[in-house]
Amino acid sequence: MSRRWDEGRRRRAARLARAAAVCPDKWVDPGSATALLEALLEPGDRVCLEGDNQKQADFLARSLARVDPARVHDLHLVLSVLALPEHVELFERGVARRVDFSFSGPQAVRLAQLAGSGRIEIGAIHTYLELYARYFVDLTPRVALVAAASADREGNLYTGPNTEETPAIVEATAFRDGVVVAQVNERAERLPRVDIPAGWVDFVVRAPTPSAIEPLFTRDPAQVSEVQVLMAMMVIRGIYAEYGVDRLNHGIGFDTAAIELLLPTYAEGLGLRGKICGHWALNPHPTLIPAIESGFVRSVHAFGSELGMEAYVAARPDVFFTGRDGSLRSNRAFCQTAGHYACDLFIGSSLQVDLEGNSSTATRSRIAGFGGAPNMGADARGRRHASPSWLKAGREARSDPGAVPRGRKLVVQLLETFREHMEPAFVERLDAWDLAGALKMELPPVMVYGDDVSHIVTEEGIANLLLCRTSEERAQAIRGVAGYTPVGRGRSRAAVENLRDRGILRRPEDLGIDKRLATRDLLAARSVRDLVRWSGGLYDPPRRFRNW
Amino acid sequence: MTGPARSFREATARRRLEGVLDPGSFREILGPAHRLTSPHLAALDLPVSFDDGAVVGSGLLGGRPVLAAAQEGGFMGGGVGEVHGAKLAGLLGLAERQPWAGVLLLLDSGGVRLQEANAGLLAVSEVMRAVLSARAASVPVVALVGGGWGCFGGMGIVARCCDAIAMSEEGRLGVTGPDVLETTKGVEELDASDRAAVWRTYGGKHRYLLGEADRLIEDDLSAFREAAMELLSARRDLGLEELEREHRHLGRRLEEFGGCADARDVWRAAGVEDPDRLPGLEPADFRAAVRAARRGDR
Amino acid sequence: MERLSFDFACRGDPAPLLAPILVGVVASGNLEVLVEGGAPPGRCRLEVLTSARGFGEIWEAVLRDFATRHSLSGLAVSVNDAGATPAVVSLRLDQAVDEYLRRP
Amino acid sequence: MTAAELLAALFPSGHSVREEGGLLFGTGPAAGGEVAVVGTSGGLEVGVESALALSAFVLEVARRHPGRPLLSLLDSRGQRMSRRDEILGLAGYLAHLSRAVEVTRRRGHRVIAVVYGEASSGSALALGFLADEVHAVAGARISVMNLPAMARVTKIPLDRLEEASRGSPVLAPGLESYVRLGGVESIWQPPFSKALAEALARPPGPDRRSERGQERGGRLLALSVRERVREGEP
Repeated sequence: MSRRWDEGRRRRAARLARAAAVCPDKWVDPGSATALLEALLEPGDRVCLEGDNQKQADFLARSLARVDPARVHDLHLVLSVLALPEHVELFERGVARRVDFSFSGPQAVRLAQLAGSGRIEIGAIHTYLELYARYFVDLTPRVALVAAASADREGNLYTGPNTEETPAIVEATAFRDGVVVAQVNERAERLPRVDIPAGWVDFVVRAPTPSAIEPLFTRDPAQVSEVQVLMAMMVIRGIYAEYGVDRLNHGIGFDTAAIELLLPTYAEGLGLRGKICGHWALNPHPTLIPAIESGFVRSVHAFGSELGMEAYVAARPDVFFTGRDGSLRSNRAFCQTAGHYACDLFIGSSLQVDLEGNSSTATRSRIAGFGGAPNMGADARGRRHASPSWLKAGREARSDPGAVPRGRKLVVQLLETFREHMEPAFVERLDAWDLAGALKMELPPVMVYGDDVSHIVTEEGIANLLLCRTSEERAQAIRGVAGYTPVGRGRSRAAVENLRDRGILRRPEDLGIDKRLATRDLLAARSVRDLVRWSGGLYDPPRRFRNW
Repeated sequence: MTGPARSFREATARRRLEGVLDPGSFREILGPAHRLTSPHLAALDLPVSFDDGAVVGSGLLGGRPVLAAAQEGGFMGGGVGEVHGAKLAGLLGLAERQPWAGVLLLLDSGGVRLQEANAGLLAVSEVMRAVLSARAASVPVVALVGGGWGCFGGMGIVARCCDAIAMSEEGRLGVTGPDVLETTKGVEELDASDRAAVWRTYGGKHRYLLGEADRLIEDDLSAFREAAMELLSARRDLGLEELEREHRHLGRRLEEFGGCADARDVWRAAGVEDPDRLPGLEPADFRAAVRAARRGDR
Repeated sequence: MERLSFDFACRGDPAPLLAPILVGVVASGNLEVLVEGGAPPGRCRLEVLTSARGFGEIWEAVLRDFATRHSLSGLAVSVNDAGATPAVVSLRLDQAVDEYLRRP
Repeated sequence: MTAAELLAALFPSGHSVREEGGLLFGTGPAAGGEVAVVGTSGGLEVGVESALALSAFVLEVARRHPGRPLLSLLDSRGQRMSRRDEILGLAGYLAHLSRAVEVTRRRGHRVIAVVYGEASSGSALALGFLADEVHAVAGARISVMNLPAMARVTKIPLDRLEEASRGSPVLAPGLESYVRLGGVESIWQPPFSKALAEALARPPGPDRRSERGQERGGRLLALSVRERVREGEP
């Protein structure tokens, strides 16, 4: 009995044969897209529908949502961001049954409802890197539906600045006998550059409308508050300067935007240019423009792009990774890797933090997922190269002076003690436990685990958790920056004063910060218009961010 | 580079007055310690403000004695309620009583404060009559429009009742604001979230080009101060001949631009080359670019 | 709306009687603070009108810390609040007292 | 009440007022001579063209008929709401109309307004409320916005607004509210010709609406605040 070793190829050939009846050519008529998918797909297939943080294969998602559920059903969807209404519709119509994903964004509430009613099976919620990793192990797609900017006659793909995760998906699918279908915005005679070679792509369809991209990383400086300015001053003085942080990633939010906008002013005044914030794993945040223009930033590798930043990025090739055509080349998988292994610091915000320093963005009624923050917001245990910042953090964390030296990543949680409507950000117990209980999840969805967190920064000060030696000390340090929340008011004044004496807790005045200087006047740009000015007119913000 | 040193738009009403008038010269009238808060907001269990969102007083501008009022856009969107409006009208009344060099109105308002609807509408009407009355008494009244709320509803009409208007490009002026327009007429009429379209329709640049705003300046307190000084000297006669001239001007505007569906069409029809670049220009470049096309001094 | 009143004992010389100062704006998540002289020496009176009900304990803690930070003897502080967080409240209170006392 | 009915009641012996596309122009006889009539009908929403036409008529009265009283008759749901009107600068056209009425008054013309239908917002401010005296006929409606719309915009629950508006002339839409607030001098009773003659006979004076609001208990702060500011009270 000899075993057949090419089942995958045979199945692929069978799919392509069925598809040929509908679409004889590699270029598919948009009107036949649904028929093509019905021909290609088999019940129970694992399908990757490209839904990145920004770029969405929205036309293919719509086409898939229209298939006949009698023919195509019980699909296993794998995608990183479940953001479109069509994604949810697939489950409501029975086209898909199971999902493995990473982040759900705008569909978080509907997703929780569907999961609660049993209409959707959630395999697992991943971080981005985990999910891409599983594409190459046990979640390899049979069919991948991806999005690109343009394609030529042969089917070479040009992704434009939003390459994002297309290479990871196509690599996993094409080299394991899967079928790759791409939607493109236009057909071109010559591509500016080839991001995916034609040989890895089976079908191309020109979408009637360009694929949807949201400007998710644009923060209007006009909305940065004085409290955020104060916290940014503390981060720059108490962490970036202190550790000499030169390689880093910023989460998205007004808190971190404030830091970016304080580099050319406050950090410059402290003489920190050239010493901090040189290398970034970061999307092209418009709020980074002033820091780039004033010479802080030496390099930026990006997960994806940002609407309006195209011309600016193209004009700054010494800073950004660009193709021969001049436009940005982003790559989410590589950038996540860079953020994990090659950055000394991650700083981000969160909705809730408990007394162990665990943080979560989950609430009872939403399944928001993780995205990439945990990849960045975790100590890289596999890291072996040293840097001053990494070594210093490692020294602080080591209680036994005789132990083998090793470094630590700085993982900073930056948040105000109260959110809007007086919701306390510090809690005894994360809402994530309730969500896990209600949906019978195996783990409460924790964004960043407390033992990975090195510092917590609030308007009250900085808690350095690396220096805490017991869980009791840690809890008091966290209470010490938790302000007037119930958690904060539960602190022991004596214990907190002791922590302050030891430099574990540092108030703004301990850092030499005059709170009265914490005004918006310190921001290098106070409006989107200012950002445009800094960019010399190269930044072209989306209309909704303009007031001119 | 950094942003403007002292943004008018970002400043509170009090800071705007301090920044526009000679340093240290502002003397508030009926200040916050009087606690003249709105009983109507209190009746609705809403927050009140000690000055009801209107700061009024006297000061010096380039050494000349002036009266000045500033609306606080942050409080109830600068909405005009009973007390708020009475303060503005009272200040304009004071203008007629002594030889003031003029009155500055730093307007930042969505119009009538809906929570005091009827009293607000009457208050706006009283402010309007008080502006015209002060002007009839030969006291120039100058409107400065550059706050975050712009100048809408009845206050848009009030602004245009003044002798002159200085606007920043961020400033907006109109009667029916973008949100009301979208809500009542649908998103096809105007998408209020399309800020480029909103500013084309109401913004300082368009108003300057049509000749409705007399100055188009940077969002900077000093720029507003300088404009206010110049405009105080540019009093317009409130007489029949002047109105007949204005009438011809407004009539020509309808003939010339009545068929335009978008401000860009107006700019093109006015003879601006490449109108699409206007929104991106800095105020000085913009003024130069539209020098010939601007529909002159009204 | 909820009205809260506090009267704290304060150390130090009474503050000078100067013209009142108003800082801040009653906008969502923000507040205005009116500082006046003329309260009895050794006392500081604070009046709060807030749109967020049920946070009296937090207000008391925030204001008590504020009174400890500054010498407020003889001052009356009045607040109109539209749901500001303690961070913003503290910042605004500090600005107001600073402005009252540091005037030319 | 329609414009024709009102005009017939105002001028029992006839008049020459034309009603064209929601605008009223013409003259009618009154005790002391001809009265110029200008106004709107059918709830006309006043846009740039109407505002300019109304202004033209008012300026003409001022130029050609010195001293002739101006009677403005108002039935208008407010300003016309459109992007085109805003692009063309409706605020300027309404302000122009306001200035025209004001200048006419200052040149010695008596200005009387009568609200006989609706009155709201921009058009009320520019045409009606600038008169020496504003009167109304029974059944006229003056408002800024109806309560359901106000509830949507202010995000105050409708039942709370309805409750608050009971007994509150500040909030409750309607003619009675404006009488109590002093915005409407009186509600005319027939015969209107007599009411008009009496109004025309009274001497002109300054804006007394806040005094009226105080006397009638509708606005208890406007007058005193205005006076205290006018006195320059620190």
